Amino acid sequence: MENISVELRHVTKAFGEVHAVRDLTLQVQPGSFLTLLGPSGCGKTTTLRMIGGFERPSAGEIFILGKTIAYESSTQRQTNMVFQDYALFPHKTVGQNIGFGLKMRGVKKAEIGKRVREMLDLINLSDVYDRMPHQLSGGQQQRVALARALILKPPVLLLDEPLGALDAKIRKQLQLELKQLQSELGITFIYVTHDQEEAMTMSDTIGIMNDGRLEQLDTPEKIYGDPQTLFVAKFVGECNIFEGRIRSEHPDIVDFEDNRGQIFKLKKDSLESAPVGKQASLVVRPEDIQVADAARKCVNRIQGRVEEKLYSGSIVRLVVDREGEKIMVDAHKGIAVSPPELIEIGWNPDAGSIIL
Amino acid sequence: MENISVELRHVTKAFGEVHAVRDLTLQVQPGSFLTLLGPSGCGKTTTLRMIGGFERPSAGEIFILGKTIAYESSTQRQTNMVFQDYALFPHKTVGQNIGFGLKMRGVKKAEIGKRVREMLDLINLSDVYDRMPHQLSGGQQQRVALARALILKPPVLLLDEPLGALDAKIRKQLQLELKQLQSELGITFIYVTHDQEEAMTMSDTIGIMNDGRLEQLDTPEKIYGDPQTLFVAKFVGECNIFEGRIRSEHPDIVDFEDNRGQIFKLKKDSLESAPVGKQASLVVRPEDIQVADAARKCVNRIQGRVEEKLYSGSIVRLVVDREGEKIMVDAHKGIAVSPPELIEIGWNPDAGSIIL
Amino acid sequence: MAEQRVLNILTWAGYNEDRIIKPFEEKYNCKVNSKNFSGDEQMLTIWSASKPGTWDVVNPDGPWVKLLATQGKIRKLDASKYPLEDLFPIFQRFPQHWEGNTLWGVASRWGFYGIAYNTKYVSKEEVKSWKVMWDPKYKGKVGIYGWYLPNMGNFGRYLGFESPYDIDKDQLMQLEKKLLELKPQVATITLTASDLIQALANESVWLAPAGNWAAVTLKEQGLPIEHNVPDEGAVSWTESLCITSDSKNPDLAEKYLQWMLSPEIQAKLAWADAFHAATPSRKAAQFLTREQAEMLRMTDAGVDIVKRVSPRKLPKPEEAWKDVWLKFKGE
Amino acid sequence: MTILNKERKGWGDRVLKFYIFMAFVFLFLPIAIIIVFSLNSGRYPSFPLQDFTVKWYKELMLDSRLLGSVKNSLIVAATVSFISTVLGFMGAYALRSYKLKAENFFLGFMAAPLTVPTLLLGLALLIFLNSFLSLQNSLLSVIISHTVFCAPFALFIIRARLRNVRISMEEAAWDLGAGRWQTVKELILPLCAPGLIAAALLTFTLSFDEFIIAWFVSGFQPTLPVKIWTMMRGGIKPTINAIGAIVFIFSMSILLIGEYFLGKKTNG
Amino acid sequence: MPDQSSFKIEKMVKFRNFPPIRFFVGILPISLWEIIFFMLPVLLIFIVSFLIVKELRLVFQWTLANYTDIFSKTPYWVAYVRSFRLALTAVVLSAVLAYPLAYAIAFVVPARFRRLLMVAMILPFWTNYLIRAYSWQIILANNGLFNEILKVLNIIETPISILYTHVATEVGFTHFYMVLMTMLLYSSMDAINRNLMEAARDLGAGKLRTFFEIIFPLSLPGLIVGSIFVFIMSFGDFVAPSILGGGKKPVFTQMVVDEIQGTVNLSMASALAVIMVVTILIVLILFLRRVESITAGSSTG
Ligand SMILES: Nc1ncnc2c1ncn2[C@@H]1O[C@H](COP(=O)(O)OP(=O)(O)OP(=O)(O)O)[C@@H](O)[C@H]1O
Ligand SMILES: Nc1ncnc2c1ncn2[C@@H]1O[C@H](COP(=O)(O)OP(=O)(O)OP(=O)(O)O)[C@@H](O)[C@H]1O
Ligand SMILES: [Mg+2]
Ligand SMILES: [Mg+2]
Repeated sequence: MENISVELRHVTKAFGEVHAVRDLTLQVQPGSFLTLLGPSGCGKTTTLRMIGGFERPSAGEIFILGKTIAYESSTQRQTNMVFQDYALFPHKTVGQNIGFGLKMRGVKKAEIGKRVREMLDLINLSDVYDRMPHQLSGGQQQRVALARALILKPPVLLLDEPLGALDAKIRKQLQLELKQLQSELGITFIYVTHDQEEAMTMSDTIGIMNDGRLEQLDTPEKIYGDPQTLFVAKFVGECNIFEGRIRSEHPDIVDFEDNRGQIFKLKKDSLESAPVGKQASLVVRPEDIQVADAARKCVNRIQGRVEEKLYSGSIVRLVVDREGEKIMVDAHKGIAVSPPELIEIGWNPDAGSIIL
Repeated sequence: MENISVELRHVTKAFGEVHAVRDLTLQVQPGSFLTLLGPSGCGKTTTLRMIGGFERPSAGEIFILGKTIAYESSTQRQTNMVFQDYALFPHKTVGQNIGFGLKMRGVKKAEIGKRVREMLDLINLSDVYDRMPHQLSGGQQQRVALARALILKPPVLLLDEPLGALDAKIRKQLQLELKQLQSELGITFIYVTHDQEEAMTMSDTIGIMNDGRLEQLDTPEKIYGDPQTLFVAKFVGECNIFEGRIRSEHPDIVDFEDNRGQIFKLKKDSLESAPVGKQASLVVRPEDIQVADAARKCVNRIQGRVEEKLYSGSIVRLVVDREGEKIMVDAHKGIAVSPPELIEIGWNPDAGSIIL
Repeated sequence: MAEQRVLNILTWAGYNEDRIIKPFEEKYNCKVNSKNFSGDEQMLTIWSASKPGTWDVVNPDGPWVKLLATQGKIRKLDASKYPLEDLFPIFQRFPQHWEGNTLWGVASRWGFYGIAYNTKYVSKEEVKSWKVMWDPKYKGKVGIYGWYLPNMGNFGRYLGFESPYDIDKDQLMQLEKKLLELKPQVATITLTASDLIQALANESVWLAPAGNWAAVTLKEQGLPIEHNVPDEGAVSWTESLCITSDSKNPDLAEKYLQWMLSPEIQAKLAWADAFHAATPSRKAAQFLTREQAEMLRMTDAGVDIVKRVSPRKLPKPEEAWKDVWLKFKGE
Repeated sequence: MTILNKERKGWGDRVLKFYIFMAFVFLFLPIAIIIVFSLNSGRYPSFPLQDFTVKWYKELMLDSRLLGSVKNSLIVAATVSFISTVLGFMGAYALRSYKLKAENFFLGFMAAPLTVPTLLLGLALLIFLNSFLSLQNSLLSVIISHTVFCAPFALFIIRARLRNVRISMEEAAWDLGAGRWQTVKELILPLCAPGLIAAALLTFTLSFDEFIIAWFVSGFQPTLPVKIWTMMRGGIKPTINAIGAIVFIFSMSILLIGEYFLGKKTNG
Repeated sequence: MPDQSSFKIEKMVKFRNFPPIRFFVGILPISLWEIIFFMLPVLLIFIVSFLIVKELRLVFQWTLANYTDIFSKTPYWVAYVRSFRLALTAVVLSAVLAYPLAYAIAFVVPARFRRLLMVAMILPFWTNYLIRAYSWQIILANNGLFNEILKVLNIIETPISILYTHVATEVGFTHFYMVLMTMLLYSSMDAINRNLMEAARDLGAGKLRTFFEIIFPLSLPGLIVGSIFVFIMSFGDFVAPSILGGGKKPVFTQMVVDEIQGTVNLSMASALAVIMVVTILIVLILFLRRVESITAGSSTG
């Protein structure tokens, strides 16, 4: 128990008829960075709120640093939260808002002033100390909300889309600051974001939620490269999905036969057992698929006709038609294919993953 | 005047000491999609609010469909707004919130019910018709706020980060829906977002704001490919900037000499005149820089040592050190270079742009 | 200051005014606590809700004295201790206070009812009879003080009942009929006597059955208000001072009674701030101006009025009277 | 601020401002009359006016009992207002944090003291306080009795205001380590200040003005209204007007002076 | 470890997380106060209402006589209905008069004057109720200020009778209850988020619609509490009906007052009071139930 920062055991939360969270079990290591990711309304905020002690689970238990949550006493709190709607105190200035937690801890006035100004510098808002929250822009308010929780450096910090209203520049900057603070101080972060890139680059662990359930809890690489469910595969990044069944099993490799009878070879990877004959899906990311020359060196190959070629930034997205089945492929923008060329595409066994 | 939907002339807005918007002049064509982009607190919301008639400019004039704004009467409104903080009516159900505008226009009850349900389907929230706003998640509330404005199909729609709280999936979907509605109905959209990709893919025109000023108003391609100011260049996407001066001017090409004395050739493009000898900056996007074999074919070339190689999705970011100067390069993840290799990178005259 | 003694008195308004109490307090080095009531019933309520021993002196109306005596709530007085000979003869052996040779209380203030009228609108001739109340001329100009006892007594006299509180069922029916006929004439039925005075003062009411003190108080201000006892007679009232049987300071109480009967104080009481009304002391008149004494009928001739009026008493059966009043009020 | 605040040039706003003016005329009219007649030599307030005089004020100053009753009233009203607002706030705040099943019943129970005629309540309290609690008739009795109907009053007022304070504010404070009391002090009290002020003012007013219950239970320390009530047996006397005038002018001056300095402070 | 049963907490609104200790700390003081100093004394009244008074003394003899008496005498019922009508009128009048006032103070008057106006408004009521009532008499009497002014302006020749009718009663009621109502309404309106008004305007609501759709519903809690107070207080008042209304058409409380003051029938008075309290409470609880469900949504923002 000692080295678990936050633990949820079979936690369920119902609001009347609506089940916001269902049977959620979860462990977070101290000092680690967990991101909850999922579609709007899937229960992320509710989960955070339960960990923060604002909602009592309808069933299940929650432990923080080995102890159940004390819903009553607020002085001994182990968590702090950045609220999705900021919840700034409308009658207090920015400075008072940020310094509130310190004041509650009895820190001296001068000290509070100093630390608040430091925080304001950190969030690039040095000159709003005396403004009221309603005199700030949306993004400025969000930063104040972030600063207000951050200044307390609690063992566990809960962040509900703390950077959602910010532009890319300041967002990047704050991501770095947050990450740095987190590892320096060994704070456990539980983070909610809609920005997949943010989730991927910042988190130690990502939990993908769907309709109140935790679909997969894993490292970012695993979530992306080895999704456990179709939902995860589709939700994180884009992917091509081939339906089919397991044909045979080898020590390291699995043979997968798609519905058209073509056989693809795949690394076994995370699959513990691959019951031969079982229905399964094969997931391949667009950027894992090689084209033209490179494709010819691949183990799994498909013929198809280039149907569309879409530029976006530094890459080019090809939509390849395999007799009715559309396959998305990402290539470098210098690639020399164009519709309606017939091409070969392919990928190696370590690129695809199988979902049972 | 007839074919200008929204026009701002030298509009300034000051809140006491704070100048939120400074001398903003802007014209929006009917049926076009204008996105305002800029750092947090730069005055986007204030601009929208002035167009919506919620704030009176401290100076300057605003015309909508050729008429000045009637701050008084709200019945003849030409605009509708999606508020950054949603401003949902807490005492009305979701259905009543969305149907509010129609009710104000005297639409029949049955008709309102029908159209509200259509909107709810559009925003993927069919089953919350009778809920109160506080029973929704953040993203759900945002969608309701969007639906509430959208249902009215006004000549001018003002959207203040209408998709900011949504995950990538539903966001993409709604982007498509919005774009489609906009072109179908010929609505003028004035849109605020922090998502650059969103801005790039959806807008006809992008206005980049900074500290209350409009830095550049242009098509997405121009904004990205031909920034007029350093601020724009840095704010939109990432870029490498070389400081130097114009060396000489040719019919189509300009010679730029950086501070180290190396000369780069560039297409003249939007530069009307390039006064020889003038201080200038050269901007090159990381993805426009070629590496290895491809680089050798380029007109402008630089030697450098690979310092870092960062994977992110389908691309790889190289940080190349040119004797102290860091240059970012994006390449396809299959590229076969790794630190601390010495490589050549390069770009062609049409890839860079000069900012005076 | 050693142990300051305390006297608690429960009285009508006037008895505790500074001018009267202050010198008493100084003279006997004591403290007088007082509470005013505005009806005997109220007094009883307060009294019975208070802890025994709270009150030393109470101030009921005449008819209540013997009732209180039978209930054992007040103590006998020693007649020799009081300057009864200073009083007008009629009050010296006042029947409501004496039971054989036992004295239960002393008269302290008195008055009588009649018609208070505004001379601008009502002539002296008209008010010779209660009949004027029913005169259509004065529709909506009659004021009534909302207490059943004096009013029903007065109108009883109008109907010719010599002793208006001892009437039979038939007579009560007659009274009821008369009362109901009066209702349309009425402008207001007031909660307190001061409201009636107010109504007379602002001319919302031109005539009203009222105590003489009401008219006196108004007349003093130069308002055109006069008072007359109709030929049919009217009702009178007396206030009495009694000492409670559980008094903790009976001797101080006795001093207070003596004090209140002293001519000078009687004059002050007669011309009290709260309102002006006659006191039974004949000697008090010398401390008043002639006009004052005459207005209050504190003269040998004036006091004769008492013979023409009936004392206000408790009726029997009370319930029936109240029912009649309820009908009149709620009509 | 917003444009809504800038639209004030509209005629609608002018009408409303005029309405405020008229409303205040209506509210202050009786006071004006009181002041006028306190300076009028006539014993009975009726038109036409008689000579100007300050004799009623002089008389008033000599009446120590009257001044004593003003003091009693101030003590009672201030205490009642304080206790009621505190009790009412505690109750309203508790109701907010826990959804009582029998909430309506509870609220009905709270409203009940207001429904009993004061005369009867006064009598019942008199008997009860004297015989069951053997509380001597005193100011304490008046304070207790007035609080009986003032506390629910405060509860309702504060509850109505508290409903408009978002719960997420409280959650945030709690999250930042504020204890129960600190949350109340830092957040709830400032945010529901208008409700608290209204409650304090109204309960003060109710208590300061109440005379029936006070008459029953006040014993030998009459409050001002009780004193006035007994003084009025013979009709109202201009000294009473003088008290009214003094109370009004005094409180109004305090308000204006206080406002002047507060305004200065916030502007500076 | 929390036991499973403590998780059946759905009945609690927000803060369902906190066991009710705090709740009791808040609710008990006021409840105890009311139980000890209100319930018990009133229980006395209730008991007394089943006794009778003979010779001015309570007799311990259980009876329903008082109640049968009341039910059989029409004057009581006439008075009851009259009280009800007057109280309802007072509610409507004070609401109608107070609403624009509260609205104007909350939305038209600059912020720095608001507090001043709110406090100034209450000051006239620190002078005694009775004095104020007599003041109204001076204004409303036949030879009073109001009639004199009308005469001078040549609007009327003979004075209009206002004093000693229930019109005057309503003037007296409205004077104070309007202020009460204004304070409650203001405290509700002040809390309305102004963004919502902008949003409503944006969606095409005119000032009037914005008012009815947004401001009015959100100010309902104040209006309701105000109405309850005004109703109860005007129902229970007997000073204005007596001094201004004239007492010719007595209201119910005047009947009760009479029973105590004029005729000292304590048990009858108690019975009358019991009837009054019970009916008001029933009306109130029914009313609250409806209203709470209507305004439930506006509670959290
Ligand atoms: N009422 C006000 N008083 C003072 N300053 C204000 C007020 N409202 C906005 N500002 C300031 O004006 C500037 C512009 O604000 P605005 O809300 O337009 O920014 P924005 O571009 O919408 O930012 P964001 O992306 O964070 O929402 C900000 O610096 C803000 O602090
Ligand atoms: N008080 C409530 N009553 C009823 N349903 C609720 C309540 N609060 C939340 N819900 C529902 O519970 C579900 C989960 O809500 P939650 O706020 O946890 O979502 P979320 O994952 O944070 O979504 P978002 O990304 O949009 O903020 C949603 O479907 C929401 O509608
Ligand atoms: Mg959420
Ligand atoms: Mg904004």
